[in-house]
Amino acid sequence: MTESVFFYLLSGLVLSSAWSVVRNENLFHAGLSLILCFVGVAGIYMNLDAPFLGAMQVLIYAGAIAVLLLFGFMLTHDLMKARHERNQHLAGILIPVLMALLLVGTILNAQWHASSGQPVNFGVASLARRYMQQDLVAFEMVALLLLASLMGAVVIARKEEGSRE
Amino acid sequence: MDLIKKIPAYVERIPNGGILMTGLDWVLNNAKASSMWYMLFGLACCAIELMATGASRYDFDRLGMIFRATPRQTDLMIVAGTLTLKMAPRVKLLYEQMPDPKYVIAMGGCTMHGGPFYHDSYSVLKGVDKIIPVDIHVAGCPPRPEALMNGCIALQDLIRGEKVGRKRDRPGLRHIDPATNLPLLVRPDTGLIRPNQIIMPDQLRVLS
Amino acid sequence: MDLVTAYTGQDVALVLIMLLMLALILGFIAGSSLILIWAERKVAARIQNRVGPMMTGPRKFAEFSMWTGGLLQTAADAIKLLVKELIIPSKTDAIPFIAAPVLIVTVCVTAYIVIPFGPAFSVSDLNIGVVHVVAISSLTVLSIVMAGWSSNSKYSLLGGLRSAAQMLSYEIPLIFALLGPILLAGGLSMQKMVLAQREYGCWFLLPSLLGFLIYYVASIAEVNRPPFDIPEAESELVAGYVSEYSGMMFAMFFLAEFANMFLVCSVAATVFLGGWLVPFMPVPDNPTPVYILLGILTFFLKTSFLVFIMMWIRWTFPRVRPDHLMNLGWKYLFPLSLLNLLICAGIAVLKDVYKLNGWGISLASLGALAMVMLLLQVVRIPRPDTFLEKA
Amino acid sequence: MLIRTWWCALTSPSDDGGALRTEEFELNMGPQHPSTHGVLRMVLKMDGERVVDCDPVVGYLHRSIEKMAENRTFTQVIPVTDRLDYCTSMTSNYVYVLAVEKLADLTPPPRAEYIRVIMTELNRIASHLLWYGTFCLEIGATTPFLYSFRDREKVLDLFESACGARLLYNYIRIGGVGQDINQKFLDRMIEFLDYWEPIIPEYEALLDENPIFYNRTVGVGTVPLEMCRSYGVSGPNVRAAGVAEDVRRDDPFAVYKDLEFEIPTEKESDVFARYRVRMRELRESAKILRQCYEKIPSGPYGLPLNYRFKVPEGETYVHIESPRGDIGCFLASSGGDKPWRCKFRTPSFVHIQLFKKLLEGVLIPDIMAICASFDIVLPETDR
Amino acid sequence: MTPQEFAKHLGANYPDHQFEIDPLNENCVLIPLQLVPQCFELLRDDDATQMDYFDFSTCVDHPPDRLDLVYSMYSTVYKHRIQLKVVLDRQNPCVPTVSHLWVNANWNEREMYDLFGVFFPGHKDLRRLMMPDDWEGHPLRKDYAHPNLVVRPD
Repeated sequence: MTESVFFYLLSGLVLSSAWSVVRNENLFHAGLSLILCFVGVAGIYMNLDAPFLGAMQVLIYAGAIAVLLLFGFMLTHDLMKARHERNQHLAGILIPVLMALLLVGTILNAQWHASSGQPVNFGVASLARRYMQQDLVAFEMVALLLLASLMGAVVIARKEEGSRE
Repeated sequence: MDLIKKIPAYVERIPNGGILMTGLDWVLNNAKASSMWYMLFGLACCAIELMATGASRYDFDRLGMIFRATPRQTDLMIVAGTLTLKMAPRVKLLYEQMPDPKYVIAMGGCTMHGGPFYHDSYSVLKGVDKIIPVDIHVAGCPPRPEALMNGCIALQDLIRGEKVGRKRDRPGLRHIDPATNLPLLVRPDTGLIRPNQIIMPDQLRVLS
Repeated sequence: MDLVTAYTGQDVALVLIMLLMLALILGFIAGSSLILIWAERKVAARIQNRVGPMMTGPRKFAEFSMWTGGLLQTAADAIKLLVKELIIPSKTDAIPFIAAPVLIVTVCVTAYIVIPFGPAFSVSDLNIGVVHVVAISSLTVLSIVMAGWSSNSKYSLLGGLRSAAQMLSYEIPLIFALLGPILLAGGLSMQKMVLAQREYGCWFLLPSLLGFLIYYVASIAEVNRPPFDIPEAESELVAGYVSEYSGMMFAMFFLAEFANMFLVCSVAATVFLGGWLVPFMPVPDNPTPVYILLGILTFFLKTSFLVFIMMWIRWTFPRVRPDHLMNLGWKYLFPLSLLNLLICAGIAVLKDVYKLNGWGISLASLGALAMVMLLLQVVRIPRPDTFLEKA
Repeated sequence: MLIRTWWCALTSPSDDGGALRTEEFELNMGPQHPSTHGVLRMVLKMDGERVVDCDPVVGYLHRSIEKMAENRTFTQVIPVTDRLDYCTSMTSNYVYVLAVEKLADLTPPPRAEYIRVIMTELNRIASHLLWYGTFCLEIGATTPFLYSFRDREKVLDLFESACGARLLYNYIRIGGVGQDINQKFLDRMIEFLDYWEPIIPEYEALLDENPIFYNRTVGVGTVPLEMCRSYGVSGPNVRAAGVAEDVRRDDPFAVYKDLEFEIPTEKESDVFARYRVRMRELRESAKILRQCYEKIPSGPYGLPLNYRFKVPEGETYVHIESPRGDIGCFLASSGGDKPWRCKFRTPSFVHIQLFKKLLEGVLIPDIMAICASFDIVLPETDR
Repeated sequence: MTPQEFAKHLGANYPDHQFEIDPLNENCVLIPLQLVPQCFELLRDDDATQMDYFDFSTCVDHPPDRLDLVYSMYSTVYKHRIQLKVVLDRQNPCVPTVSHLWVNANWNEREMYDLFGVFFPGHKDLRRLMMPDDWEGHPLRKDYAHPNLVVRPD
């Protein structure tokens, strides 16, 4: 019973912080509520007793990506002070409605087969074995992609460094 | 905050409330007294003596006093050295940035009445207590480290004598001068100089 | 546990137990920080041949020896900070300003869950032990950035940005340094780590000595302690991101800094020095109370030894400049931690496939490391006087 | 409409070719600053971590010493010159007294000359120790500060036994010195030197072998020689640029003619070179003190002068070597018993002007290292 | 070079002006006001003198009408030092600046402007150095009076 209580609690947290990310005036607060949202999602993972995934979520999303996002907010020029005008009301309403229809449609007509009862032993070892054996190719592709993005970042930083000296 | 100020009065009426209050006083005062974090406000020669007091032979740390850089975390300001009129607004600003139970030790002759610079000096403020209320004056030019330690111990006794919730009476009383609605800032005993005789840089007037 | 479930349902008991455990950890942290802060001031005084706090605390200890004066000094500091006025400057943006100290203490408390104080004596032995500690402690960066940005002063903003950059860039060597022992232990949970060190025969310090050194240096940077304390560099940034905090909020930052230091040292002790393994005693299977006590004692001895070294380092080294710090972090620690991973992988393979004895392999790896160090001596870093003649 | 907003968001032309445009902001390293060399305020224009422009503001400790000197008799001015540079009040006393003696052409007895040299050299040791402590505090090492102050306390005990005061002595008087020093003082001085000279390598051991220290100081704040010349830099800072310039050698006053000591110089003139020059100067001062111990003659320690003696009309400029550089006193007298005009040429006043050009393009931690390496003291600058 | 040689050297370069030794200070040469920038430039650049080290420049105030301005220079090459004195009128003293020759003359002149009221045309940023910016009057003049200045009874 506590799992469902925690679940509703956490999903409430995630939804409210997501809402505040969108609607918040102050960009810094928006960044913080984004982090709160990530931590909420990590809580849901832990609640579904996948602790490794939850820890990874906290480490990667809340710990690194969101903080770099905050860096971006703080360092760029008067991003905080500028009042962003919000005149795309039409788009603002149209797209969420479409998304909602799509989601509800897929949820309704998907066949939910009940889980087979015995707990799936999804541990870190099986995850690692899967990486190294079945889908090794995908793993290497992701590594290449990350390398490319890293090099891109260095080039941009280097160019900016060069221009000032 | 003012609700807290009323509590001591109510507690006294409970049968042995007095004992409870004195116990609370003892604990709080001893804590405040034995861990005063001072903000070094080193202006001139007394700053060197203050550093010497903080060094190995006479050690401030034995009284539990650590040196904090920002005014926010300090509760004792040691004004060490000659205060000039150009520097006065900054001292006042820093004094106001300190959180509330704050004390001031004015170290050296210059902070009491201008010291050796009382005569023939146009730029020295004759006495720090003209702009901030001072609790302990340490005489000497510069005062010896033992004198400064003695001043700190005297301040600790002053703190131990306080009562929770009572308004603290401070030397260098401040009346409001009706003519210029400037705090009179004159010590009644010396009464040497009235404020309109001293031409303060006008930032000071804005601040005070 | 069963007593509680008798009265209430299964789940409510779980919540109650959790709250009890939380209170226990908070009490432990407060107690250990009190002693740690007092010990730091005494050790610093001893290094600088002056006398640390002497006036507070029981007087008869003070006469006994200089080392035991002023025991209640930190208690006095704490009570005084409680009574101080809390200043929230007007232009600061209040929510993150208040959330920052709260977050940093909660992060510290949650990270203590997995620390194995004794044989079966940890709050809850999650099977993702080490990763849990690292993941949670990556949130401290967030609280420092919040503190820096919201106190709306140039100094604290600079301090906040610098410390965020420092902690982010030192998390990576920290994690990689821990990978070595995880690989040897074959599991993430901390208790399993300690037990693995028992079967392995010797502490994980020997096979991954490089990992231990990198972990130790990276953890000093992670906890913002000198010589890497650029964020609150006294002489430059006027106490960095903490400069706007007063009273109890500052006390939380102060407490969190020491609790983090103890946390990081306890993880180092567990992973590298064999947490509660009493050095020369065979470990009985079902832990007798005597052995549990002995285990807890050795754990505390090892951690406090590491904490003492951190204090010692604090008062001897000058501060590192930010770009040298980043340089050290990325160009030296990170590649070395990869090398350490390689060494541990080699040892693990040797041990599993060829069933060699743990001691032999680790001594061999240490010999190899010594060889490398000798090679490095040839290319010596320029000493000052040689530098001058050359220039 | 949707596409347009999406497209312009992507391709918004930033003005300088896509480089990340950072906004300069002004940092006010205010007069109240934990670094301990007094009330110097530096208005810095920063671009991120680098300094773009620095404007030092002084005057927060202007105590109008020159105005006071005009309203006091010649002997009453001496305690005022004490407060001119409180780290080395002996040297500021000495330069004023030399100017008065040159105007009134009095020659102090030889014993007084030797006592004056002993006192100034002891004061130089105390000032360099103070500098070493605060310099290490700036770099971030807190322990050397405590070690140097522990030994400085011993020097201050010597001063206390000779002239009764720890910091501001009022000891060197016109025509001689305040009180005589007996053999017990000289023995205690030698005892201090024997204890202290083996400790100097200990100071250096703390920092020299330390890679963090010389990463932070080697090659930082280099002052080329012609910049030294045009700014009028003097003392250890110019000796660190490779020039053996010392007033005690170039135009020797008092008994420096018959004492032999050499002038330490370095080549790079960066923060590390200035640190090395001062460390070697400590050893030179100890050597001078030992020579004075043997050569000090006996005899009177001062000329009997009445309290309000008159100085004939005239102007003169005299300068001696203070631990910070070349301190000078321009004295004009109108024949009365009070100086007509007394101007002090102080080294810190000159060295602070260097910061405007030296601190461009420098990181924040280096600002403190460079300022501390010049050993500037604010009362000298503001007088 | 002794002050007399300096006076002869300057007299040779500027024949229509006479330079003599100041009676008060034997190491000082009196120079006329209109020669100030060229004369200093000559002393600095001429390889016979090479005065590359600027000591200080200050004023000596003689109340009724005279305000003397004393410069002091030193040559690190020949190791000789000379003082130069310019006599100004006290009401509105004005001397061309030498801060473009030696950089540390900049603050000396700012201090003289602040404390004596001497105006230096050609000086880049002439503002008060010692006193707060809104201070009236020039304190180091003999006839200066100020409420904060309590004169010491003799």
